Amino acid sequence: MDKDELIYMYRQMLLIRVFEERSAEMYAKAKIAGFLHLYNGQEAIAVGAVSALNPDDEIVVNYRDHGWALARGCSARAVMAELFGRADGTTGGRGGSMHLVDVKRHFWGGYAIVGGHLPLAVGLAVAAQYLKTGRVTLCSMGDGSTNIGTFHAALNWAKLWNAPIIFLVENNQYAMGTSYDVHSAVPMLQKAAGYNMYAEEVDGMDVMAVREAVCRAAERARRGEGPSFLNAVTYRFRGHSMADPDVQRDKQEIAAWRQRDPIPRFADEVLLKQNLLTEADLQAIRKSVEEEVEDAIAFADKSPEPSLDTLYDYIYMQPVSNMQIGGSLMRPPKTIGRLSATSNGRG
Amino acid sequence: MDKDELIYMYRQMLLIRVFEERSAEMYAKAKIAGFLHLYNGQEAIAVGAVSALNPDDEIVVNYRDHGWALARGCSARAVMAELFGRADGTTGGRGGSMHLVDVKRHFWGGYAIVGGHLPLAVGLAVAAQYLKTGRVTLCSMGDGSTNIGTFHAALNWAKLWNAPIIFLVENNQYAMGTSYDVHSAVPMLQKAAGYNMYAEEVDGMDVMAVREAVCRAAERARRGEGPSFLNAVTYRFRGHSMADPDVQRDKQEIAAWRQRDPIPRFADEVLLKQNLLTEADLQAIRKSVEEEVEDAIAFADKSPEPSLDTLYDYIYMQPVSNMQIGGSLMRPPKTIGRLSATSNGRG
Amino acid sequence: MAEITYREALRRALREEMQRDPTVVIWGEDVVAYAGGGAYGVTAGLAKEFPGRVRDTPIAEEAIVGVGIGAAMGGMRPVCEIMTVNFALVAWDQIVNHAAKQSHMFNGQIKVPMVIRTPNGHGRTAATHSQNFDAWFASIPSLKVVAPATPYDAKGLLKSAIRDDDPVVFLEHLQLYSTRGEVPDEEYLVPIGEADYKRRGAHLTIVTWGRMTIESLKAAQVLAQEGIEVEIVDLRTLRPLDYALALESVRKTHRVIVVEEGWRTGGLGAEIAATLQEIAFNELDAPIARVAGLEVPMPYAKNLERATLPFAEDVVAAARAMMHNEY
Amino acid sequence: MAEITYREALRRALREEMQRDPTVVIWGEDVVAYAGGGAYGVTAGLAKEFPGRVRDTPIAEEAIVGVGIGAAMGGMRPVCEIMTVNFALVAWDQIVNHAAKQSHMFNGQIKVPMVIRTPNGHGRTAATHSQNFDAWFASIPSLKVVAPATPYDAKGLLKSAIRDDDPVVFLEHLQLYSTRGEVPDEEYLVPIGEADYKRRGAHLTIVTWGRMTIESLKAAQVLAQEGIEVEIVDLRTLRPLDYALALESVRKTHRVIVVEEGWRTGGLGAEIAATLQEIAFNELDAPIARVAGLEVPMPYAKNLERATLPFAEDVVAAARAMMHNEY
Ligand SMILES: Cc1ncc(C[n+]2csc(CCOP(=O)(O)OP(=O)(O)O)c2C)c(N)n1
Ligand SMILES: Cc1ncc(C[n+]2csc(CCOP(=O)(O)OP(=O)(O)O)c2C)c(N)n1
Ligand SMILES: [Mg+2]
Ligand SMILES: [Mg+2]
Repeated sequence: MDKDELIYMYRQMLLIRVFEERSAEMYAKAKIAGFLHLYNGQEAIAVGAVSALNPDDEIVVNYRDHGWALARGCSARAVMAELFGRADGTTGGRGGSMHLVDVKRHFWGGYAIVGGHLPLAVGLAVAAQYLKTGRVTLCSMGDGSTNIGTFHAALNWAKLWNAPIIFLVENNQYAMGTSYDVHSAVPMLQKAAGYNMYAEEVDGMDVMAVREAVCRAAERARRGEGPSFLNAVTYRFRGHSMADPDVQRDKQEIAAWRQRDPIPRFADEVLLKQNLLTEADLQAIRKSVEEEVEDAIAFADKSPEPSLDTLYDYIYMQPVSNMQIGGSLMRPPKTIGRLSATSNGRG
Repeated sequence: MDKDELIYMYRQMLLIRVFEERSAEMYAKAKIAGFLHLYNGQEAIAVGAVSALNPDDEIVVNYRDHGWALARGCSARAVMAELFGRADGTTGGRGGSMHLVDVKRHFWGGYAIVGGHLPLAVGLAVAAQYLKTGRVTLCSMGDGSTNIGTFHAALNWAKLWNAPIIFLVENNQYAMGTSYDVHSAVPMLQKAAGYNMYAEEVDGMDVMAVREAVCRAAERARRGEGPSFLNAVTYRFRGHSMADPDVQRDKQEIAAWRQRDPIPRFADEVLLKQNLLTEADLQAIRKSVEEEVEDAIAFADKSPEPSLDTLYDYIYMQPVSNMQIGGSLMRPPKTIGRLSATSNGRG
Repeated sequence: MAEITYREALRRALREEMQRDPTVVIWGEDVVAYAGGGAYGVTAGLAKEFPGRVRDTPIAEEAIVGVGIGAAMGGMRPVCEIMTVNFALVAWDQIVNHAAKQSHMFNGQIKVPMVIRTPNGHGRTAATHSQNFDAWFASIPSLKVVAPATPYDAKGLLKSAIRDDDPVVFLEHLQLYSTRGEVPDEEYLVPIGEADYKRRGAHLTIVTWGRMTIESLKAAQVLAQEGIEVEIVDLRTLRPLDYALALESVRKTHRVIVVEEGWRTGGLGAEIAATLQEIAFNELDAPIARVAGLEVPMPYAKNLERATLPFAEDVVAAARAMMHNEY
Repeated sequence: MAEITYREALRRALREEMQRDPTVVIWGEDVVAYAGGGAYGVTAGLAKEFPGRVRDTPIAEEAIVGVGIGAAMGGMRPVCEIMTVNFALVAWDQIVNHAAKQSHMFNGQIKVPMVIRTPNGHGRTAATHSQNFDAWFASIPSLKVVAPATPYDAKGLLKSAIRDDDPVVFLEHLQLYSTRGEVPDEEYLVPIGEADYKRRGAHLTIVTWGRMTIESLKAAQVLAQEGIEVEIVDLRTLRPLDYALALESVRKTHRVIVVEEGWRTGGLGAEIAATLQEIAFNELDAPIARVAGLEVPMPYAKNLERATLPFAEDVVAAARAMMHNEY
């Protein structure tokens, strides 16, 4: 592999890490509100997977999506502005943290209903198949999302129609506070057996391993061999979201997993070992990443709030002529009382 | 096994068969309306399964439920009256063909949303476990029902909580017109693998085989070994419902399966072979069964329509005092216009 | 101009749009296999005519809708059939939280040009198979919802729905499939969002849609013989609601009955009544009345089903009561 | 009598009923594990106090509700928690076609004494996590639906709901969990199906429930300073609706505003307005007005969220407009 690409992957992982740490601070400062699900610990998955895919392959993920957006090349500025709920965010502040998107980059968004995006991903894959675009769809999900009905409906359908799709489980072993053994009846890989689906387990803390597994799965899909199921074993270093006091997980367990941090590991085991970089280079990368995130924060802070006038934009992509009649559907924000089409005062 | 029990099983299968044939005639005569899903061909499953269970084990099935109701001991009179939509039916004519029920007999009903009853059955099993009643729950479903989300959610839950339940697939290889290979990605038994669930395939045209398989599964459940999954391979001799012209299935396929008719087969291979009965005895049984069904039809025909006054009965099991206020919730049938609590004519 | 059935009108719309645009496909349970094409025969023959474009799916409505959404995002125009509207509840999250959220939440980056075709209706099929959720669909922002009453509207609206860039819930009706009406041979569209007078009259306005349009037309004939001339506004589109005709009519007749098939509480009739009384309060000579279904899980028994559903006779009774000031 | 939070009131109700009846259990996502008990802390401590009776479930709302229904059929009284009301859509078929069908369709042979607890609410959580389906729940025959606004009502209604033999949807509210109010130390019940005056006044009737009761109370204080005395009818139960108080109040004030949090079109406010104008037409001095949420998928941005949701200020504006005849 190309040296520059390896360094890029390292930088991307670090960018995600620093971005998340700074996001957490911004949340504490109330610059960010709502839910904020950080990606710390799981960086190798998004970065490894994206590096294995073509730029026009389709990606669909859940709400833990900052890492995916950044890995896919969305600017830290646009992502931070979105977290701030500002006009320059990836959806102009509408979706927030859980719904980053960049369709130009074939990043179809973060979704916040557990399992809800799986059928959508199958649909994207089926469209690629029907339209013969040659694109592969990658759909990531959490371990906790493998028990809901849509998981089954989607995987059966994907296998049945031989869809070019990769189901990638980011198995961080917890669904909020609920551990894997409390929510699932079988080891993760065995779930794929119910669909006779090609399956692999991969170390989710090893960016190269993830990359290679996704490569294999994507090649299968491109060869017309249908869907794959990848179980990327990982861990989140922080709570489920910023609202989570993280009292449930064992402190030693957390500490043990932190030992396997994918970022220093990649630096040590690949970049430094192969003499691709020096410690000084690493410092320089960190500095540039920190600057990039700092700039993103400054940018987000300056970005304006979305205009109230945009509230009804894209309610329909194809507006209907007389939506205003009756006044109910598109009332101006905060205007109540008298409707436009009132009586002629006969009474 | 007891001779009388074997003869009883034969008689029950025949009762179902004759009941269904006569029901079809009653449908043609417009005595029965709506959907009517006949059980012809699948009789060995309900009769074999019921014979394996205790009278207080719980049974939950889908809309193809006439056979189950009769096998469980509901009178042909009550079942036919229900199909006629009359006051003496199993639900007084409210549920019709798809919703037979007899809770006294621990027959919890037929359900008509594909897959919808599976979580309910798990709940019954969990209640038996929690309340330590020692009861096993049997939940039957069609092959086409194993692709919907609730299937997955229910089976995972059952395995996880080690519920005393038997999932029995009546695999007649079609979901309406859609054949198994068009709706499912894997062989039926493999679906159980996704839950690491004990599974068996059984000849659904062999009443003794069904009985034995259900016995084994029930014993497992009673020993605390949790859920089982049975794939009873069978065939329906008629269309999906009386509305189905049955143009999709191959005529030769149908003919071949009719050769395996579970009723003459049981007579030949067990009753006659073991000299438990003579041909004359079989004739006598048929005659008594025909009389029973004839009587059921006469009974149903004489049973009155449910009274309009009962329309709101059991809307709530625990009525609320002021439901009539506002008049909206319990308007008398066909009374429109003036509401009870009108104005005092101030205007 | 030929008289054809509502079913045939739908089929022609599907065929024409499939001929016109190769990205239009039909997915649903038994749209190919069962009885020649579709549980109610709407897609009959299309699988043969358009190989690979009409496909039977597993029974999994959450995926029928969800895969359709994804395919629409990816450049297709899927027409997804939900066998009856009752099963749409299995896909409810996909409809509300996915189909209807994409365009607005993602700020116009994603569009979902899909149609969800599904019939309302009943026919001794009992509680879980005789429901009407028109009001729920019609209350979901970002969805378009249509409910044609005639073959003409069915064809023209389905063609518009397939070409539309938004998700359209297309509500058909079991009791209408075999009704007949004139449909032009040449191509035409009925725009989404426009109500239609189905009858003119000076005494009383009926606002309705779907099967109840037909029942209201029957009622109007009876009432005409008694000298009561009813004006019938067929909404055709349930979201966004077009109040223009209803308002015009109310200003003329000063009396309104909203007629719908579903449960009264929370029905779309409530919305229409609430809005009309708000906008046209001083125009009303009587409170707005509603004719609707009784609020019970539908019983199978013939007499109970009949007592629960609204028919022309109920519209007649309500109109008489209103004209004789018995409100 | 102590001042406690709405959250604590709910927890006390759960604890008391679990002590009283061993068949009462709590199932839901993270009701044990997360942050000490429940995503919003309602079940904190109960798992320890009642071993084996509070259980974390897989994320599968269709099964949380469905298994709950079955367990209720089988003799238990499960209290099932759906983390927020948005996820109830995944279980929609189970709620509509199963929980609400059993007793009537099976002619009284089956009862389903279960409670589905779930919070409404928002808080910068965007489109799929800031919805309100009160009107949909309230339109389902055979369901009981409650939505308490105060700690007192929350405790009393939850105890009634758990003892009730019918399925009860119990709508809590994220923005109310930390609000405080007086709750007696001794046991009491609030009956299902009874509305409550939360304020008396002669000029204008507000009919509302849930969070909007609190907002309306705030609005009433402002309005009182302007000489507008508002009467607030808190419905508390949304199905079956108790119109008695609303009617009594309308006959006194002759003006009504219905205030709700959710989308206006198809909201429960429509039903209430439609019914009140029908029953009390001649009592009304002004059209019934509605204050409701704007009809968009909720945006995350602070200003857009704020613009979309109704607050006290909107109630004040609507009341002023009505009193000054600007309807
Ligand atoms: C249908 C649904 N139910 C519940 C939730 C609330 N919820 C959000 S994230 C989450 C846990 C998901 O865990 P997992 O799939 O393992 O993903 P992770 O957060 O660990 O990445 C839950 C229960 C939801 N968003 N959607
Ligand atoms: C959720 C849902 N979708 C669709 C239907 C319509 N439907 C009724 S029966 C049936 C086929 C079921 O096939 P299978 O499970 O194999 O049972 P069988 O009829 O063969 O016994 C379908 C599609 C339904 N009742 N519920
Ligand atoms: Mg997880
Ligand atoms: Mg079958």
